[in-house]
Amino acid sequence: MTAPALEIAGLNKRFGGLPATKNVSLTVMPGERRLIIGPNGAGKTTLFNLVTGDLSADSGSVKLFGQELMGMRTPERVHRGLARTYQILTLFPREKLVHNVVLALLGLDKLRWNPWAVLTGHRHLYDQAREALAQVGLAASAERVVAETSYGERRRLELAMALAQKPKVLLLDEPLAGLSQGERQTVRELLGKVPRDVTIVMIEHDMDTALGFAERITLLHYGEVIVEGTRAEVVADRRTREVYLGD
Amino acid sequence: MQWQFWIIQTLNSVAFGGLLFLLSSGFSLIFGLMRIPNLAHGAFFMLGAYFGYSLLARGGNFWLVALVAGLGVGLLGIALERFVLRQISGNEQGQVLVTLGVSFIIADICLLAWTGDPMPLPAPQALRRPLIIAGYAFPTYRLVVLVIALVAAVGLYFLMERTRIGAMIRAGVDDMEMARGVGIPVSRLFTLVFLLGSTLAGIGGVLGGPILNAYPGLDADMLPLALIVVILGGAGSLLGAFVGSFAVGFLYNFGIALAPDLAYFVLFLPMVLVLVFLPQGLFGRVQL
Amino acid sequence: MTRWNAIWLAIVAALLIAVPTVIGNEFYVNMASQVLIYALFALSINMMLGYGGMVSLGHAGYLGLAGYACILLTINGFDQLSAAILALAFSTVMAGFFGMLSLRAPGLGFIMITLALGQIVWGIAYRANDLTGGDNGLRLPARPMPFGIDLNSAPRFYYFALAVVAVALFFIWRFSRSPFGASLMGARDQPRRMSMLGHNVWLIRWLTFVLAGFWGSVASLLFVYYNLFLSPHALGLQQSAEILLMAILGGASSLAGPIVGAAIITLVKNVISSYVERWNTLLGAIFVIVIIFMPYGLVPGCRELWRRIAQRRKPSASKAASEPAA
Amino acid sequence: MAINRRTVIKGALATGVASQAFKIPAAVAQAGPIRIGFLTVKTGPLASGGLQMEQGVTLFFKERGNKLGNRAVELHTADTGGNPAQARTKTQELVERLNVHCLIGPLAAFEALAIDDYIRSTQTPILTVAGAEDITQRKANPWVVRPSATSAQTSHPLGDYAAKDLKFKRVATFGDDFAFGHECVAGFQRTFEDNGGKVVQKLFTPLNAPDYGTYISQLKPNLDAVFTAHAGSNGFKFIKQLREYGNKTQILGGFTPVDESLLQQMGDDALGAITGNWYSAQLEFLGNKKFVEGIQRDFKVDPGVYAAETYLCCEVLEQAVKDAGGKVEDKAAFMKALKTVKVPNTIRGPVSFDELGNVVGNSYIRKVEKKGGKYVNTVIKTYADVGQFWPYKQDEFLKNPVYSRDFPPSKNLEN
Repeated sequence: MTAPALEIAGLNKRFGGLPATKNVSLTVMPGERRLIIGPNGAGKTTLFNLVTGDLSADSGSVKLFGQELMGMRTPERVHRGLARTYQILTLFPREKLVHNVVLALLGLDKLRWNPWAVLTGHRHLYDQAREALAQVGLAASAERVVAETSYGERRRLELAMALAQKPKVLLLDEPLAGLSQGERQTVRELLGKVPRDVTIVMIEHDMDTALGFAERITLLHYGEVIVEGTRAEVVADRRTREVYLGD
Repeated sequence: MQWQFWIIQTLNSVAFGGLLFLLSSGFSLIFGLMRIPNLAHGAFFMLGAYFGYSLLARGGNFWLVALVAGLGVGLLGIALERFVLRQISGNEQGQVLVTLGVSFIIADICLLAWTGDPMPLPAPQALRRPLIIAGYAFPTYRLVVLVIALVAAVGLYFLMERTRIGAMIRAGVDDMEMARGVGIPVSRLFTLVFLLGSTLAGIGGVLGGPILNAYPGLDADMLPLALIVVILGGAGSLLGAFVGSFAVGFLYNFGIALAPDLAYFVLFLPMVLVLVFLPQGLFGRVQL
Repeated sequence: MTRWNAIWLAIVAALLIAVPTVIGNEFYVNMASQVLIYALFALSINMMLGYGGMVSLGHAGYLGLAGYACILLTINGFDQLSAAILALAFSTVMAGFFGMLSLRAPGLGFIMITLALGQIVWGIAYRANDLTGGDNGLRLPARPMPFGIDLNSAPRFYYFALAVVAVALFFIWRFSRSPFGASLMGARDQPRRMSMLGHNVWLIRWLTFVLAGFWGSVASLLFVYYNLFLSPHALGLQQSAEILLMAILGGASSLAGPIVGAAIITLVKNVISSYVERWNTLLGAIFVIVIIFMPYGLVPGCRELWRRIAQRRKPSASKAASEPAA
Repeated sequence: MAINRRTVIKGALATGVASQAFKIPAAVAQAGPIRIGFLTVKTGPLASGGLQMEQGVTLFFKERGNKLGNRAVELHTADTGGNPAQARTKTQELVERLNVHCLIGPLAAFEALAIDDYIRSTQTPILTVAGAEDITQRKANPWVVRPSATSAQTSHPLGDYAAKDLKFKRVATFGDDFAFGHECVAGFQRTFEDNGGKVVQKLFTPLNAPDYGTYISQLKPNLDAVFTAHAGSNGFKFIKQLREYGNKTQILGGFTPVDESLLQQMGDDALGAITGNWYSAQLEFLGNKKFVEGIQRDFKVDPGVYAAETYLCCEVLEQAVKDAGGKVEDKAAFMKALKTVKVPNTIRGPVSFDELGNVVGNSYIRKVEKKGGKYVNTVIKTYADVGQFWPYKQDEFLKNPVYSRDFPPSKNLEN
């Protein structure tokens, strides 16, 4: 019996008096595709922030392959195999696409502490970065500056940066937001190609894609897990219809 | 230590705090809304004092002079905002450079216009006789400055909390993009806030004049105080500027009275401590 | 490095080496030495400012830490080399401590803590007059004699300063193109993302703070060797602000910017001021005008201007060139 | 403000380059003018004193038709900004680029100390106005003469006067927290306590203290007087705030606080203040009357002590140039002439110098009075031939450490 990829137990976080997550527990097995749904303000992004350490939880536990993450700083969690994308694009707009990915690769490379070497001299980083860009169909744009690219390209860059790190657990925060139908299709295919040794947890509003992609679904409402189960179970559940699908 | 000591030093503290509020509330407003660290604020204060000196020497009524000199400085503030700062909004380093540059210019021109000699601003005749409190004399004028500062604080409170303009300013401090989104005329608001902030500095300079005089270097003496107040209290919050001013007043007076050897550190050390433990200041509305 | 860059570098190096022979007059050679010293101050603060986005108003504090340490050690019998090494070590360790305090708060908070720490160093220098001579300052008995070379003549000191600054510049240039430099710039632009990519943003900033402190301390030693005198006036807020302004004026995002800024401010203060009585106004006006027309400083501004001129001259060629690269 | 400030002779820029003064044979150079470097402060917070210094020099050379003896004078004015590093650079410029024969200035002690070693190594005679004691005492610089006074020189007679003539017993002292303030207070304390007085309270205020209210409210009751050693705008601020707090204590002071240049602005607040100074605009010497008239005529102000200082320097310089037969190029001989000069009729009366280069001359006790609608410093007592060690013996005096916050030790403080 292997340890779950991600095991969240009794996670609480309050902003002032308002609870953002209430006693959230969920378990994601290795290789699983998990979808987290819920209306705006349900605490989905907060949950991600708690898992990555962007926010510190009031109480509870987050384990990555059995290892407790609470008390660890974000970069340490990343070094243990966690990666994420942001709903609001968080890129380096003045840099080239390839440099964005190189920064992602550097994050896991001892080389990042070297104040003497010439970065551009390390070809292997750039090769890997181009590979990651090619994976998301941006091979031709590697030398362009982020600020000059389209929104869809930036969304894919977000993904490339996360994938380049070869994470064990990948958190995707609305990877389809703001994309055109065509672009959605591209990303959908791309996600389909992610190997099974990467566990994916995804927040998404686009139900068509999301439901097609996910194996299990967790429904959050007012910071609480309301329903959890397989695609069919959750869709069929009365409470899901009430809080989410019904509106 | 006698009890009179505590009374007199408390009065010193609150009076000085009042003056600091007049100095720093404008800085706090501007920084809170526009995120501009206006390092020319000390120079505005000094310019107010010099304007006041010249107008008083021509026989102006003290309170009228304070208003006129303040507005004079306020107009200069508008010019700075409209013609310079607007060009470089969002460029923090540029703002630091420009506002320091402007303060260099103001200081140098004051030297040219008013010589390097200290210039006294006479307090209104009626307020020159000290008040006797518990057998100790205390300058009446300083208490009047305190009262004015309190009135100004109440006035600003009403402006901020009870008027449409205030509501717009608060919205801008909290979230500029949102404010723009709901149709607040941000550009005019900026000009207005800059006018208000600079005018307050100018009035503060005139009111501080009878205590501090106008002299070259007044700007450099006052600017760090304004910064400390804003840091202690937290930027963008009227309450913060208010509490910060009096906190600094007390720290300064009791600090140097009780530990004269620490006079050089009495303000900076607490400031470091506050920032290290409460990075947003005591009442911060805005991420510094 | 491209061939053009190498040629430019050779020309600039030749010019710098030729300065004492070309200028001749001792005063101007000394002036050039001062420009070098301030350039190093500006370069060191720019490691934080330009690459890290950290605005410090306390950089002159290192003048106090390293400068006083060096003089006191020398007066108390240490030889010049040990005094210099110990002073640098002491000052760098203090930079480590100051960095820990300053990095507690972001943005304006950071500025204010550095300002306060600088003022505290100033206050100690002022108040601890048994140690520092207070307002009267301290004298360094003599300039050092590295490898037995007497540095008392203006040209020799100039070459000494030039050598030190060249080494520092080389280090800082490598730093700016290194993986660490890239991480630092990443942390400047997107700190949250950087830590989500596995970078320890705090540590990156802190190390930069310490490195900047180290080079600032080296500049401080040069300052003390040059002036043979140190008093609290040299480490006040005014001086810290000046160092910061040099970097911003020249352009914090470029390597050459701080050097240009240092040259302009030093020359206006010390040379132009002999001919222009209102040199303070002139300096202020330069700040304002430069920023209005070149919001990111002189060097990036001139580069942009040059690019535009070149573009206008041969519109077709540059258009073609800018399409794929840009 | 209509002053002809540009005393720098711009043509000198072309002439001075690349030749160094000490390499030029005296006989050749003598044909040219005497080049004088004048270090003052024209910008920044200390500019008040510096601009007055310029008034004194400007007036002097205007009166003399730009000549010393029969040689023409080329005056080069440099603005130090009140900053030691800049003072050093400007001194270098004057010496290295403009090849001046001697220097006048600078204003502040810390500036003088910053150029001290440079003066020694280039052997440039300098007439200083800065007060720093040790420049002519324990670390005497052989190239310095000081025609005005050390920081404590005029405090000594005042302490003596306060104890013996005024019969004061309890005095508090107040001063700027820097060397000048420390030394000025210490000199007063020493003679005052040696003659039976007691300094019961000593307060030093940081130079950039915005407000003295706290300090003033701490003053002890039942004081006979409060002695102030604040300079420039700080002295002004202190006296105004003292009266603002309704404190009517007798004011004593060093030679900076109730300066003639500020007296009219101070008004009644300063009335009755008794200070020790080597100068007063009220002095009846013929030369002084001319000087006061000249300053009032040319600059529409009363001459302050800083204007008097530089004018005095010029008077001493003029006599020394005459004594040396105009040969300012022979540095050793010129320096000897400067140190041995005796000038019987300066604006402060007769002056001569001790072997360390410091002045010996009259020291005056002055009181602020109102005469014909104008505030003046009336001389109420003259101490003749006061040197820097007066009333102590040189060797005994120099055995002690230099005056500071802690020396002489304060035995009579009440806490």
